[in-house]
Amino acid sequence: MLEADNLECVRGERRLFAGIGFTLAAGELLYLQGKNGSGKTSLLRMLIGLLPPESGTIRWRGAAIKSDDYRADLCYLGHLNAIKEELTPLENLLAGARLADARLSEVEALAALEQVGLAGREDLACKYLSQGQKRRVALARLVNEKRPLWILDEPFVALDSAAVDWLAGIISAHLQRGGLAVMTTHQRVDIAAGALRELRLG
Amino acid sequence: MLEADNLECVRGERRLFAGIGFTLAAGELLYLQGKNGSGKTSLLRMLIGLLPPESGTIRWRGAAIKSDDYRADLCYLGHLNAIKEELTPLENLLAGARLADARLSEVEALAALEQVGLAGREDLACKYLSQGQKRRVALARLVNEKRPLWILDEPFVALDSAAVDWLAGIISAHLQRGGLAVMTTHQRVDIAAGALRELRLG
Amino acid sequence: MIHWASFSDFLAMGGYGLYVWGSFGVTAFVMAIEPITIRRNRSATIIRLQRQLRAETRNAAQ
Amino acid sequence: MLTLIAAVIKRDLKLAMRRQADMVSAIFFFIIVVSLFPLGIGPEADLLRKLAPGVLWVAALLATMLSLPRLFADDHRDGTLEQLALAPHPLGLVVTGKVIAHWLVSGLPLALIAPVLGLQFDLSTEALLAVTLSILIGTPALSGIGAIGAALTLGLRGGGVLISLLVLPLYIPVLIFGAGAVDATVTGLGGEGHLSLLAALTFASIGFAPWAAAAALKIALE
Amino acid sequence: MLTLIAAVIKRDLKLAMRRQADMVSAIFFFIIVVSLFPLGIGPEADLLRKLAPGVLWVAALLATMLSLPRLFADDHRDGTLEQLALAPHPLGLVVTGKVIAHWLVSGLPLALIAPVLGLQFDLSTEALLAVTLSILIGTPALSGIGAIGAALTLGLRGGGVLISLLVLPLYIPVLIFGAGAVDATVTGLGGEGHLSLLAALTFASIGFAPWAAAAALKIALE
Amino acid sequence: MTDRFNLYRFSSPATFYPLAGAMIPYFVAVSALFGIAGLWLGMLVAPTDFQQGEGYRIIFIHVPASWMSMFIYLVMAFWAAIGLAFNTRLSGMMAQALAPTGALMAFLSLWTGALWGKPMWGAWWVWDARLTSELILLFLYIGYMALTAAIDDVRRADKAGGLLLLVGVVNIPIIYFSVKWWNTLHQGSSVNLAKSSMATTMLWGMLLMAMCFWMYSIAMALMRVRTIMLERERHTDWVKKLIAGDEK
Ligand code: HEM
Ligand SMILES: Nc1ncnc2c1ncn2[C@@H]1O[C@H](COP(=O)(O)OP(=O)(O)OP(=O)(O)O)[C@@H](O)[C@H]1O
Ligand SMILES: Nc1ncnc2c1ncn2[C@@H]1O[C@H](COP(=O)(O)OP(=O)(O)OP(=O)(O)O)[C@@H](O)[C@H]1O
Ligand SMILES: [Mg+2]
Ligand SMILES: [Mg+2]
Repeated sequence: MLEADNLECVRGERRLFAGIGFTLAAGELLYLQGKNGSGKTSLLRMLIGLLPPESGTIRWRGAAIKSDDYRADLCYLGHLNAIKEELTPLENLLAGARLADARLSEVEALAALEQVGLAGREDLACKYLSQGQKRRVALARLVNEKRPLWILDEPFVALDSAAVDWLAGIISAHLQRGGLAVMTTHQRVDIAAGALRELRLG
Repeated sequence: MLEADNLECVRGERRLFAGIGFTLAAGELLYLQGKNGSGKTSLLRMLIGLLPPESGTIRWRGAAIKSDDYRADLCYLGHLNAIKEELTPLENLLAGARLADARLSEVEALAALEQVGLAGREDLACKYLSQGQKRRVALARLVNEKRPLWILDEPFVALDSAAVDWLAGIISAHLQRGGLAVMTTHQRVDIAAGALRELRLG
Repeated sequence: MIHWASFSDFLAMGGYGLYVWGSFGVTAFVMAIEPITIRRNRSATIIRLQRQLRAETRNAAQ
Repeated sequence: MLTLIAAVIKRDLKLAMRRQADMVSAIFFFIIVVSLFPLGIGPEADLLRKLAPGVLWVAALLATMLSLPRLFADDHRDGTLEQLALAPHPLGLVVTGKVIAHWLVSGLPLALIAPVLGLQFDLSTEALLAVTLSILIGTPALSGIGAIGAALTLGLRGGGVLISLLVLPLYIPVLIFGAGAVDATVTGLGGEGHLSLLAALTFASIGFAPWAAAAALKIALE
Repeated sequence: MLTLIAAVIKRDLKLAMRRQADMVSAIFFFIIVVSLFPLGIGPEADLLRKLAPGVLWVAALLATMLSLPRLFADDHRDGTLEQLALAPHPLGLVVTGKVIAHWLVSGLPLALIAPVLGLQFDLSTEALLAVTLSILIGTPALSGIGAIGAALTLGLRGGGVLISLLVLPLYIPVLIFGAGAVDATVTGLGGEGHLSLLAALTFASIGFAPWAAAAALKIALE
Repeated sequence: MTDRFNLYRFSSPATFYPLAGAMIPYFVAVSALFGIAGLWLGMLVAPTDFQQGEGYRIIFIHVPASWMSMFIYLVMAFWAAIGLAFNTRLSGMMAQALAPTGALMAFLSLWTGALWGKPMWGAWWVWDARLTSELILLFLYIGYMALTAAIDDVRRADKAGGLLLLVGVVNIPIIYFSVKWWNTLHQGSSVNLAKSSMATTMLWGMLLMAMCFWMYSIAMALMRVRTIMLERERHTDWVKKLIAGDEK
């Protein structure tokens, strides 16, 4: 469903990679590896359409990715958490869903927060949360996420081991439902997937 | 040399921990563990004197830590990198040393950057660096760090495995020289130390 | 001993009635409102705290 | 489409409320700047009356402008902007919502407080009315144009002041027509002409600016 | 001690240079605000001459104030401020350095450009000199007092405008003496009295403000 | 614990809360008494001013409000200093409880002054040094309230607010001496113990009203501080016990 062909990335005057390509089908996980600075984040930003590749093409269900339809199928989680420090976890989750055109009731949101271990902190402004708790708020989005393509940039950062296991489970479930995922991480985490493809940069 | 006695931490209305105490002697590593939000960062901020404890005392070489002398012995590395995005890694390192009253020549700084794998990026503004490279700039400070007490908050975050090994080596060397270190991390990393004390919060 | 000849004289304040009574009126109003808002605030706070306390004890019981 | 815009407005207003300071402080900035001028210039009533339209409008313009850097900066810094750009609807709509919220927080209150400040300058009732109307009609244009500036300077750390640099020249027509409307009323020429020009500016910029700003945001995100 | 202050100044100036925009844009803001007034008020030369001291001073004050939020915010966000607070010397010294750097970037250029702008208002040579001198002497006080406001509002997201609220009341004496000095010169009364008061304010605030700001920073870091 | 009279005991909220509750009615009553006496003297007995006619009677509010606006600020600054020096919990609460009343007094001073200025000077507002500095005082109050409201952590809010109060206290002498330093429209000081330029009844009316305002401010501050205490100490046992029993 997701095909990348002959991608080339140039940042500044440095060619980070060239000739990168892959195809990913339903239920498959692409595990992107590489040293710090090898271009993993850059590749992900190409996949979500925010960074135009120097050359090469990316297609989703056979069509180029420059359309609203593609974005409706896409869920991206970057280095940054995309949460508002002034809002509470609950408000963040609801506002995020509303802005992404996803339906999410308050009950579902509360259940999601409980699942990520933030019960009792739903009404505390996010600026008071610990590093790992902030990351958990960002991850709570994934609990009710039904869109098929997940692109996750180092999702395990700052999480304790219980949360790492939980997240691995969520990703597995997504893949089992026939979803696709592209992921980077420096920690070795085992995820049950239809097929695990690895791509090494640099 | 570092003694904490009966520390209590209250954030907002939540008592995170109470009755925490430890002593740490030269060459020893204190490995702070706990779930996300259990108060590790808060404890470290008490140790560096930025967060007054609700009750309890902290002493360094027998004296309370509210003095310039203590700060002259202390090196802290937090969740945030403390680097300026507009400056280059080299400038960041030199400016940081000058403001911390440490002597660091340009040659030494360049060698340190090379050691953390940033050779060739010394003159690129930090905003262009990848997540892991930014962390490496922050860590480059440790290369020439001679102060006895290191307090490191999740130093391994965002690093690839080569960098993790390098950092573990640097910390071991510091302990072997008779330094002390207090550290948190969710990743299991092996560090050779005179004695490894563990403290679990929450 | 009383300075005013009649009540209407008193109200007129020698032609300055608007200004004098404007000052006194607003002052009286403000000084009446302030304690009322404080009381309101206080009972609202107490009710909220009681609710929180009940929720807490309920949670602790569970 | 309207529900989306409403959702954006609701979120931004909630954020503004949460930051408490935000809601009142654009007004207070306005009040303080307006009050500064008599201090710098001296207390002659005649002189002050002549100054009033200019001072009120310049202050309104500055108060609006000061809150511009935060229009997108927070969303950018914490990654929300990326998420908005990835949502399956045109970014221009989201920006429209943000512009409206910005006006509700930083433009509307100015129009409401302006007549009170006008009293300090000893203005007549019609002049006060003209001040209120012109600020009411003109400030949406300021928010719209400002959004373009805020988007263009996003992520450039010099931001705050750079915005002023980009946006002020574009604000000048608004300023001239706005102050002109008040002036014309005071001198008895009738301010309707100026006001309708102002309305035209506002419609044009509310319709057009969000899409320009959205384009600028996409560039900033690359 | 002096080497530390020098190191801070050097770093901050380098950062300002690197952000390019910063260096020029305080000046441009000043220029634009000063030039807006004739637009808002109309071109009568007599009126403008009377306005000039007030307008120049208000504009200088606003230009300085606009750059305040960034004084500590960047250092706070990226963790540098923690490191500075942990360095083995009093934080007040570091803040002194930052205040001086702030003045060099946002106060000094204003004094240099002010006489040129004064020409637009048809001021005499002595008046121009008085403008330059008063801004030169007065702006360090603005930077110093501003540092306190910036430190107090650090980390509060409503920041930018809250600073104005806290700082402007304290700026008013500077404004009154500054504009007063120019006014006194224009009317032939001699501005020395005002200027020496201004100098006193500057010395007091440069000496005292950094320590108050340092205390506020420690609170913000808790 | 000790038999000695212990000052710290009274600065502990648990002791201060009931004490404040008991004192409020007295302050209210005393304030009302002073108010009635002052109004009777000032509004009914005092003679017409030979320059200002009956309009001068605004003085019976204007001057007490102006004095209180400055005095309350000084008291807040005093509490702030105590709080920063000794880290007592009560001081921050007192400062926060006083601020709205102080702002109100500053507002009343401005309002009554403006209403007075129109007939006397022909303008609601002039940019005179005293008037301006009183306006600054109002802004300082508002700034203090905005700052403390913007910081959610109460201890940090107290410290930051306290610092602001101490910095802003320079404004008080400026207001007070502004009439001396600048030659302005506003009237100079006329209350002089040795030789007063006012009729005795006027002077007494004014002083009684000032006492009334003073007692009123204390009562308001005490009422407000009780709410603040409940809010801040809601996790202590004494508040829990109090709230559980208080079914009102
Ligand atoms: C908004 C306008 C005004 C403000 C902000 C203001 C402010 C003040 C302040 C702060 C004081 C107390 C300072 C002191 O006792 O030395 C005061 C006292 C006084 N004010 Fe005003 N005032 C205003 C208008 C007026 C007007 C229009 C008049 C009368 C024409 C007036 C007459 C007085 C008098 C007689 C005192 C008592 C002075 C004394 O006995 O010490 N004020 N005012
Ligand atoms: N303007 C530029 N000039 C030179 N090199 C640049 C420029 N901009 C970016 N780069 C380089 O591009 C790379 C960006 O890497 P990217 O963020 O994609 O890495 P990554 O694989 O995600 O690393 P990490 O594991 O640390 O997150 C970095 O090596 C950086 O140095
Ligand atoms: N105002 C507040 N009210 C309630 N809880 C608060 C408040 N401020 C902070 N907290 C709580 O204090 C804790 C702070 O934890 P801290 O940052 O020390 O955790 P940590 O152990 O470093 O976690 P991590 O592994 O995620 O970095 C969090 O659980 C947070 O929810
Ligand atoms: Mg990356
Ligand atoms: Mg932590």
